[in-house]
Amino acid sequence: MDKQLIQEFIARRVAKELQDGNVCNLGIGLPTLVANFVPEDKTVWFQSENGFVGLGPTPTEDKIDTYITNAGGKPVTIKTGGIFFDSATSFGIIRGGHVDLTVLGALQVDEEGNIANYMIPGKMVPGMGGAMDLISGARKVIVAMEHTAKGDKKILKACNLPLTAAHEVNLIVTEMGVIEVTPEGLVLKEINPEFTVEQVQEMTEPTLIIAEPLLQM
Amino acid sequence: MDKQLIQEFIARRVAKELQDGNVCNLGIGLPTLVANFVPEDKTVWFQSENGFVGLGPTPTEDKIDTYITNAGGKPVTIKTGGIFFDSATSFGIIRGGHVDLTVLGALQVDEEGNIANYMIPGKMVPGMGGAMDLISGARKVIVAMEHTAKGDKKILKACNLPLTAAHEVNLIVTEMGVIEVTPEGLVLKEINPEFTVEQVQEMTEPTLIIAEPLLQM
Amino acid sequence: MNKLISIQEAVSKVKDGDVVMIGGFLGVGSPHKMIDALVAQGTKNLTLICNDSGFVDIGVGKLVVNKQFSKIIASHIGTNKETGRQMMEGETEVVLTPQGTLAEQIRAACYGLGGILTATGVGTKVAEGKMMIPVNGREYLLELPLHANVALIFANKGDKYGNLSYHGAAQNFNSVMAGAADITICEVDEYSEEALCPDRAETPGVFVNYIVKGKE
Amino acid sequence: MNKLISIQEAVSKVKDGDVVMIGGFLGVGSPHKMIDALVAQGTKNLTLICNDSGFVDIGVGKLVVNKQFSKIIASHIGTNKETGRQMMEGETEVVLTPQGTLAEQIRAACYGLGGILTATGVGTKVAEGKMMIPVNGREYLLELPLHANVALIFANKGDKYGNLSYHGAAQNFNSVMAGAADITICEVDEYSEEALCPDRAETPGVFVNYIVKGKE
Repeated sequence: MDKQLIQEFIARRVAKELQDGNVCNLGIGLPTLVANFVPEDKTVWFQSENGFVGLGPTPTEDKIDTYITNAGGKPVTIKTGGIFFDSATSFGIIRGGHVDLTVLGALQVDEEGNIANYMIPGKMVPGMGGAMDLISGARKVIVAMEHTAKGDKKILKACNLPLTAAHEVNLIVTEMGVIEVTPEGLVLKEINPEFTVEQVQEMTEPTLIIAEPLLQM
Repeated sequence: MDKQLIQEFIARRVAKELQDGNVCNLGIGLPTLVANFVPEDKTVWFQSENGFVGLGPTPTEDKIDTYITNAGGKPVTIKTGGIFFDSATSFGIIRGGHVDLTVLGALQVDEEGNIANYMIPGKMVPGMGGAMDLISGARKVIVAMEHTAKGDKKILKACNLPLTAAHEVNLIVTEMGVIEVTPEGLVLKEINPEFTVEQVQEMTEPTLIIAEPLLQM
Repeated sequence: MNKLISIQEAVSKVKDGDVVMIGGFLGVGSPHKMIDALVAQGTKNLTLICNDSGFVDIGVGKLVVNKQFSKIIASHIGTNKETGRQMMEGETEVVLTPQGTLAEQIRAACYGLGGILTATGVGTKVAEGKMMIPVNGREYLLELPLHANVALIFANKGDKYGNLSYHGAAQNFNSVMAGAADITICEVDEYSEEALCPDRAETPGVFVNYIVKGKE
Repeated sequence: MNKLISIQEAVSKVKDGDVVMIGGFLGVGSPHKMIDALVAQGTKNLTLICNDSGFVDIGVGKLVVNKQFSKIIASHIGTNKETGRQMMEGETEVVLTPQGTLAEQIRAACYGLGGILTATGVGTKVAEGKMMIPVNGREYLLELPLHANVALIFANKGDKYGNLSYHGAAQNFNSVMAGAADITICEVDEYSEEALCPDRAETPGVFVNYIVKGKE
């Protein structure tokens, strides 16, 4: 699979986690693609941390409202039933557990559910934005990422980059499989049939617990 | 003077403390009368802790809106330029120092600026409502009260009733005089010419510092 | 996605022993129809979180008279003699809290804060047993979040998505309580199938689980 | 009582060495005219409190490029390479703060709170040097208020009393910053001599000292 297909494959699988009525916040990059795969029978509300619930698709050129933008500053729309609010309310929603699900990318995740996704020491640090709040506050945290970075493992025994949050990740979805973070360790619950369990394990630092039955992704 | 005249006399003097543009919160009873004596050349905004700035007079029967009420639940009006908000904002305004002036009654005040005005042990305690917030949060706290209660002193060396707030009172206005709370003690700044300094001191427990010049109320 | 339910269904979500937040200020902006239905339902041993305890015949005061609370957390109970009687005779536990602290405690529960530091109550009985934390040379009380099982609130208008808007002083504790409970139910004077204006509605539907019609 | 002043007069209130809060989110809902005037005024050694540092040619980013800040407190600086360069080369101190924490810290200053407890940042670099306070078995960070000398904010509409209302996502940090500084100045797209509707305006004029017209 090429990069785009891999990302769509991951996003499509993440979208299956969405429940009807869920409030969901998607990180930039790959996680944003999840919005394209919401099941038709489900209403999902996307939250935009710059101040609204009901994030809708990009408008056509003639429908652009310069004050209706997403957290990346790009023009978007608001769905019927959505509502705008200030940053304090926006993060009250996030930190108070009113976001059912957040989907984010990561540099590293570990078997304790720790996540590092905002800085590499020595490199320019862009800042955590709303990521720390989202990971600490959302009811369910899903990491959606490619399983490795240029061959380097990203799912580790212990993150060695500065953490964005400790013990908060619930699920990891990659092109190889779906891994749940449990008190016993990482449980491989689903596998992409293009790979073997051994191949997934080889690309994962901690020893995976293999769910029985192990489902196909 | 009968009770009503005494109260109006006190309220009229308190009103002289109002500056143009001030945001002011008046407690129930005597303090409420201050609104009747706002100098005509000054705009003063009265805050109602149940959720608005711009408290206006009682409406005529046909203009009553059951949702526009004061902190006592009675129908009032909102002035042009006023605005409604929730209780958190209302107390943000109070606690954040955005109320320039609060005027309250008291059971006791002392020379340290302590005030007791919400409970008498053994008696039914109605609760502090917003009084503790107002006294702690307002920039200037004025106690407006009759100098004594049935002959008992109310201005004491140290309050013996449970405090509403410690070290917060700035000014005490009674029918006998105007007393400022200073680090050196209570300073009698103005006196009602119907009384002598000796008479005021007799009705006041701590020794008063007499301002020079001592002005007439 | 329609959040509209009946008043009966709404109050049936309140169970014996629950902590219940109820909006309103001396009955103004209270969810009166839900209060009446809760009186009829007779659910007992409730803990009330409310600005005040209303009047004997208005607002939450009716629930006090019906002896449905074992504990009341409020800033003021002076307008309802029955609350005072129950407190003095030890029938009901009453916790008196400064109004602004109460608002922040409720908001903290909704907003996921572990608590807030306030100067209100320092040096008074309110400070007893609470942690004092000095910040920049001033002492503050640590006040903890107040969370409920069910919040019964009121709004003048609400849409089927749960977005709410208010008129006059009806907002008071209602918008603060929305989202501070496991279940938030809002009674509205005016219910709309159409969405409220996203710029002008005050309370996001995210904080509201159910809507009931207060005027039929 | 009219709070309307000129843009020149507005930015003249910002002095060398001041702490300045500026509203907006990646330039959306920023007070652009006041920012341009502050660039022209050239006031230096400012501390910026803002969600982000904008872009090199949009929003507060222009002030960064003009080297007017000695310190920047923001949640994100990744969209402005000049901020990163100044940080890496030690020219400007940058304090990165989680966005929700930043909002609460600013609100705490406006609301007179001594601080707030948050779980955000626990177990990360953000927690370094901060007081940890356990509440009901969970650890929280104590985050302190962020106050400024001047807050420069934006609203879509404002009246002569200083009441403000917003459209779309322009509200962001603007309504949070109103009142969190000694002086709050709001730039509006639409200025009204008539009072905004008291039910529908979002920011009370109490929090706003001055209004400037952003569109002439």
